[in-house]
Amino acid sequence: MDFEYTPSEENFRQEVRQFLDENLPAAGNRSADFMDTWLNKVRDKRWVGFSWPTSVGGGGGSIMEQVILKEEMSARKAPPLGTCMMGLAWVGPGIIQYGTEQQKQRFIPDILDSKYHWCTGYSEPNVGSDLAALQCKASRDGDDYVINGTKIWTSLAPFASWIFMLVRTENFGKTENKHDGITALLVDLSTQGIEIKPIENMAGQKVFAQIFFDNVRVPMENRLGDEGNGWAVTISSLANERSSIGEVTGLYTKLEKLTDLLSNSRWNGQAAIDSKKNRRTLARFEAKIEAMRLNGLRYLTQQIKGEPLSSETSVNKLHRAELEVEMGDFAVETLGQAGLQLRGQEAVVGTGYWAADSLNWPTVVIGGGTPNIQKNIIAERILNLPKD
Amino acid sequence: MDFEYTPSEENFRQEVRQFLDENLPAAGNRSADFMDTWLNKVRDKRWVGFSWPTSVGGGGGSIMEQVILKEEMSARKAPPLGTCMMGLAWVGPGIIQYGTEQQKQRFIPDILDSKYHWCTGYSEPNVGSDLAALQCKASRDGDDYVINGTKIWTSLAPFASWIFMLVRTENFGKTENKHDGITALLVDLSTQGIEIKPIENMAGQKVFAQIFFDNVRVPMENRLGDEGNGWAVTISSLANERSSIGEVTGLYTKLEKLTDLLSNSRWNGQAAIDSKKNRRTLARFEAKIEAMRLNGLRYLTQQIKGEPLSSETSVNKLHRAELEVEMGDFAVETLGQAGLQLRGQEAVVGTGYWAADSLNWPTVVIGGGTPNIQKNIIAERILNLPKD
Amino acid sequence: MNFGFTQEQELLRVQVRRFLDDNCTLAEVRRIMETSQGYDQVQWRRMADLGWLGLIIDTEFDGVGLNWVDLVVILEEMGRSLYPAPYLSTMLFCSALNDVADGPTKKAILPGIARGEIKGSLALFDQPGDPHIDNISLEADDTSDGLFLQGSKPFVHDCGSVNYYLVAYRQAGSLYLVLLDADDEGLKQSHSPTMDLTKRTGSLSLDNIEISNAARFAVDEKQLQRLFDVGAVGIAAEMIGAAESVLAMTTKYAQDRTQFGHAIGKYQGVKHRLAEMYVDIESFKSLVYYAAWTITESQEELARSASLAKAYASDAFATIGIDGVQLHGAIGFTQEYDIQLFLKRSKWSRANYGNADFHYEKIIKQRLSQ
Amino acid sequence: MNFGFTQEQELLRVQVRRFLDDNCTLAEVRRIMETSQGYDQVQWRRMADLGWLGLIIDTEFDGVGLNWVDLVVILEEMGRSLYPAPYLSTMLFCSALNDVADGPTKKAILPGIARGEIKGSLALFDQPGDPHIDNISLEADDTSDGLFLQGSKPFVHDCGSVNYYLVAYRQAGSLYLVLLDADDEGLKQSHSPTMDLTKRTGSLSLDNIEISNAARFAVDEKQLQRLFDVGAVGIAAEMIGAAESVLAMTTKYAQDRTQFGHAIGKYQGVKHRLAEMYVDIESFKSLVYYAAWTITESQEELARSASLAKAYASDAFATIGIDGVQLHGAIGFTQEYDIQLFLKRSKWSRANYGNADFHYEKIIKQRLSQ
Repeated sequence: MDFEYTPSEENFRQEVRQFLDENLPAAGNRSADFMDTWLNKVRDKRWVGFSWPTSVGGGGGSIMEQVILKEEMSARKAPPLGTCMMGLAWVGPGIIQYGTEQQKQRFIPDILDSKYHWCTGYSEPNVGSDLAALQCKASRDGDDYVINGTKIWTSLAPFASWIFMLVRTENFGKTENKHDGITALLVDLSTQGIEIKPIENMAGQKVFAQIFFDNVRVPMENRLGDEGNGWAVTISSLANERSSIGEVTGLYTKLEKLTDLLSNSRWNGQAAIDSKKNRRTLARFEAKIEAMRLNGLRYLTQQIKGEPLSSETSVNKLHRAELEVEMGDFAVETLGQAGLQLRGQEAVVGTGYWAADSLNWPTVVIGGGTPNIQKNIIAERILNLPKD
Repeated sequence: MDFEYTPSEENFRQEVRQFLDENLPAAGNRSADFMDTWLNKVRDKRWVGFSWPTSVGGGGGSIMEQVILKEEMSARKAPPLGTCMMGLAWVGPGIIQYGTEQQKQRFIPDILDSKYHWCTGYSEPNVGSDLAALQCKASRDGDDYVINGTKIWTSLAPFASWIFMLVRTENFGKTENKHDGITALLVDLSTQGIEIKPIENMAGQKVFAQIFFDNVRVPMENRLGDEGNGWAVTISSLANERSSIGEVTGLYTKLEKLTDLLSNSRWNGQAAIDSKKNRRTLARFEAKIEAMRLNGLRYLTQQIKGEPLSSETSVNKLHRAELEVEMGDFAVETLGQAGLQLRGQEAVVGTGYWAADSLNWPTVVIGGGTPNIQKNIIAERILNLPKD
Repeated sequence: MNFGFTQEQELLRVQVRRFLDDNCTLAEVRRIMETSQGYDQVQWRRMADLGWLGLIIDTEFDGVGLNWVDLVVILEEMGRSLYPAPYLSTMLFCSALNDVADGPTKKAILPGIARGEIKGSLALFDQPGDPHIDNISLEADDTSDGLFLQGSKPFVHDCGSVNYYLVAYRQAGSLYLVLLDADDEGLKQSHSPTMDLTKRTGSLSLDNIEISNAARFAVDEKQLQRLFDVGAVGIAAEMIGAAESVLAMTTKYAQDRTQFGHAIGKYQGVKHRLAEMYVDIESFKSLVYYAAWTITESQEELARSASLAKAYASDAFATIGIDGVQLHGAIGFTQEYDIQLFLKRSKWSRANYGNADFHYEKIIKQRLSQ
Repeated sequence: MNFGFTQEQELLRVQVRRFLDDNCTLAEVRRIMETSQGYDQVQWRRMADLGWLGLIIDTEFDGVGLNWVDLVVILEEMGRSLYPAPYLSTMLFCSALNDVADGPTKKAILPGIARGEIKGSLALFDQPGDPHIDNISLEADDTSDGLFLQGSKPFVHDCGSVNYYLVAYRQAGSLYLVLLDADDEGLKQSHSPTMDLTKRTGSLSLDNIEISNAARFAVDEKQLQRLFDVGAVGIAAEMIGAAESVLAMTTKYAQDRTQFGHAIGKYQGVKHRLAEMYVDIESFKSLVYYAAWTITESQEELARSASLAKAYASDAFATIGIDGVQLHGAIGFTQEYDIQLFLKRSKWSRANYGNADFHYEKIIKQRLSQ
């Protein structure tokens, strides 16, 4: 057991720190046009797509260097390394693994430059957690696929130009072998026949959308991987889980905010932070977040050693889901009537922030696979208990 | 809504109170031979079997009078109205409903006089919550049944003289229609071929037993109800649920003990009762117990009005299961190292009592149907959700 | 002993349900909550005709002369529909006037409430937080020209939608409630949206308002305590209906929605959670009913029973609200779908008239002082 | 960066596991826990031969010279088997001596521990309760004949099974640990059974015991704090193994036991609970490993990391112990069946070296003082 870094890793950390010292103003001091130069600079450092092979324009960073880069960036609350989030997280790695040379040349540079947004289309109405039950259909017509159907809960779709999506090209309406006959397509969202209908969430934000496909023609060359092999493409893409380092830093930041809130709130003549119940709740959050951090490092070590990883990421997903729900709700409860205010009511600590936070958890909790699904994964894959 | 009582009910309450004033010494002042005279006296009042028809020697009390009797008895921590607990609670009502005239004359007076103990044999190894899967077999041989098999978790069996038991007379080894072919027998435990093996529980008590039946002959006249109709006999017997009044009083008494314990314990220089977390825990217990009391009264009202009651008793069973587990564990946690002591270590508050209490909950929690089973009952029978 | 509702009360429930089903579907709730007043004036007049506004007003003042047990029936149903109206505020205002006001004031106000002409709300506390007597700090200025109020009361329910307020203040060490007309010069009503748009909240600002002797009523701590406790019971009654809606909607969803080839209600992960909701709702329902009964029939028990009810309901409904959304999956957290409106109500209900922390603390204090 | 065990450590684990599987099935645990000494002397000598007793003793004192990360491997496996022996006590005694004693004392004692001839235990606190410095109240009598101890130390681990004690006392405002030989006249060891018979606990009574200057060591608060923290990590390491046993036994039961025609592990009510156990064990395992690493490698982090580990483990294992029994149904709570032994251990582990309340309070204090 050893939490030290190699000299070359330490050098890399110094390089990152120095870069941040020189190029990243403190969180409150970032000007409106800061992001443009920032993105150019990190792109020049090849820190965008840092884990990708250098042959496609990535950084070729080792696992530990990726960890160090994330740690330093999140510690300074740096903006993301590129705005094309879905492209960098999911689509790019899929294209690198399964794409043709032509697809790589066409899409990867744009993703690295964050030229436009990507979104990913898995869910459909009436499908829910059972992704493989998808029914959005594509049939061959000459050199094109013709898509008919709909995708829903597509995150960032209202802002995206392209979608990575799964369609069914065989096995329609069957419940057996439903994983067969799924094909992955890359689709330009400006194609005729596509309608994007934003979905407003309960916090009033429009980040998700339902997308309707009416005889949408997609050239064959936009298929990713073999026809009928889309499930494998997806699994490998979903398996490309990011470590939870960024999330942990975010949760620690939220814990600080929450501690400040408790320290500045009074109830019934007593400071909220003096209540043993509240103190214990905060400390329990801390233990969970620290456990997430250390679980992440432990699993990372296994990954570096090349040991097989089963579904351990579900452990941190469950923690995060609980923390996202509980921390926001605890804050709102502590703020009392003031916690309910969406805006207005001056002189109230934290107004608006926590109200929105306490309504925004489903994006994380449900979006990442419901807690019930995560528990099934652990029980079935790790503990070898029977399937439902 | 009306929590008042009718004049005749108030009279009955006065009668009970006066009797208790005259005949029940305070809890610490009861002499060794007190129980003998006590049992005779309550027997004379016909308060043993108070709900049973007067024709069989019961008290013929109304539902409200039963409630009043229980309230007053438990408020004064009176000893039970008879020591033949299983006979009075389960076997007697079954015999009254399904027994022959001869069976009533033979068994009911002895039960009312608590002449000996009864036990009830439902569970078998490998059967668990799925009671109807029982395999203990009885075959006809002349005018006898011959029993072979075993019963387990039979409460009070080490002290009992008779057992009310279910045997299978048809449908062996089938999973369909398993409720058919079950027969109820009343068996003298001194019959040849019966072996009773007490089971020690983790708190060191031997209240349960496994009973082995090896060619045990039982005369036909000891069958309760028709052959093959034992499931109906059981259902009606189990449905004869007692109200939770006695339990609620017991839980309130435990809550008082717990409050005293917290008031007398110090931690880290602070009285345990000053911790907001501990205070909230105690108050939460109080809310649950009071909810049980009021749920009981609400369901009782429905019963009196003749409204159909579904499986509402499961609500209080779940509360009780949680409270039994949590209260004892909370006490032991509060007592720290001292809470672990089985005996010895003088000058330690509550030593031994809470240690045993915290190991005794399974009798209630598992004995009354596991919480998972209770939740299934509510979900399926009340909420009409699909069966597992 | 009868811990249930009378036939008349059951009839009242049917009447209320029909009214709300006919007039106030959740689509209608969404329409009303976005209006400038936050309630529907035509419906308000119909409620007067139906006798619901005068329900707990003595017949002497043109009311129906019933009590809080009857009122609970209406509040439960309104909670079930998230019905947006200054109904609970007005009933609490009415209850407070009845407790503290003199005959002439009652005569001047109560009949108007029953007729649907007067709506009112309480403005008791000065800081967001617990409904605690120390949280009334507004002091009257005692000048040679008379008594004046200068300050503000935040988090006033239905502020701007009612025409009278009972405002709590202190003077020379004593507590008072003063009845203020919304049209008083110097009284400014503002309202700011909370996450639950079906419940209006706003601030009263008081600019040199003269207190007339006829409109002010001395109150002692016990009376104030009773006002808070009644408020807690009122909100808790609405919480029963709202929580039962969550259970009903989510149960229906679990019966209908299939996944991996089965209705999701077949899985214990879902069905047990629904069973737990049932257990909790049944339980705080019993506590609320009993607390409502004590308001008039066993007043010395009110403090404990109100706190038990509001404490249990606050924790339970908050969890039920979150789990209701969660069990619906993605659709549950869209603006378009109704379940999230109940989640927002659960947080509003918890925060008003004391959350679980506040009431559990009150319960344990009482237990320890016995 | 390598948050995992080395190949040598994994080998050690295999060795310990084999030793325990061969020598200490749960049937054997039951035999040993009923003996008068509560451990097996033959096995103790074999552990000396295997180097486990000198594991964390410097090679200078005939030890193996490894550290707490290695020791965690042994403790985890002993926890998994509920192995009854004064092993953890002796390791904590050893760790304490190493921190506070002078060279000659170390030379006199540590080699004896490594050889299996000396066992020791700490006797720090005076009241059952938190491992808090204020809870050391025994005062030495300063007489013209020397310093004397009169009093008692309750809840001493393995009391009567070890031959040395480090006893905490105060004198003239300072804190000391004094090394006492179990054979000292005036020292009486008694033991009384706790619900976990695999863990001996007893009382030391001290009747006019003279303190020799050579055997007493001044300690500051920071050193004492470190002793408690190391103790918390040691117990938490045993808790990992014990909790994993519960998970393994209960998972096996859920796979094998059928009810209503299916293995009960098919039902989410069972399988989700087992998944939650897994999540909690994985998590406090990470916390414990890290805390063990800080003992020697990052001492300033120990206070926080030890508390995070013991707090999380205490709550989680307590629930795991109860649920393990509950998921087994009736058989789980018989003396005959082994799962209940782990429930008892869960309560013992929670109570010793600080429960979750104590450690969470320590964590929040530290966070707020930053």
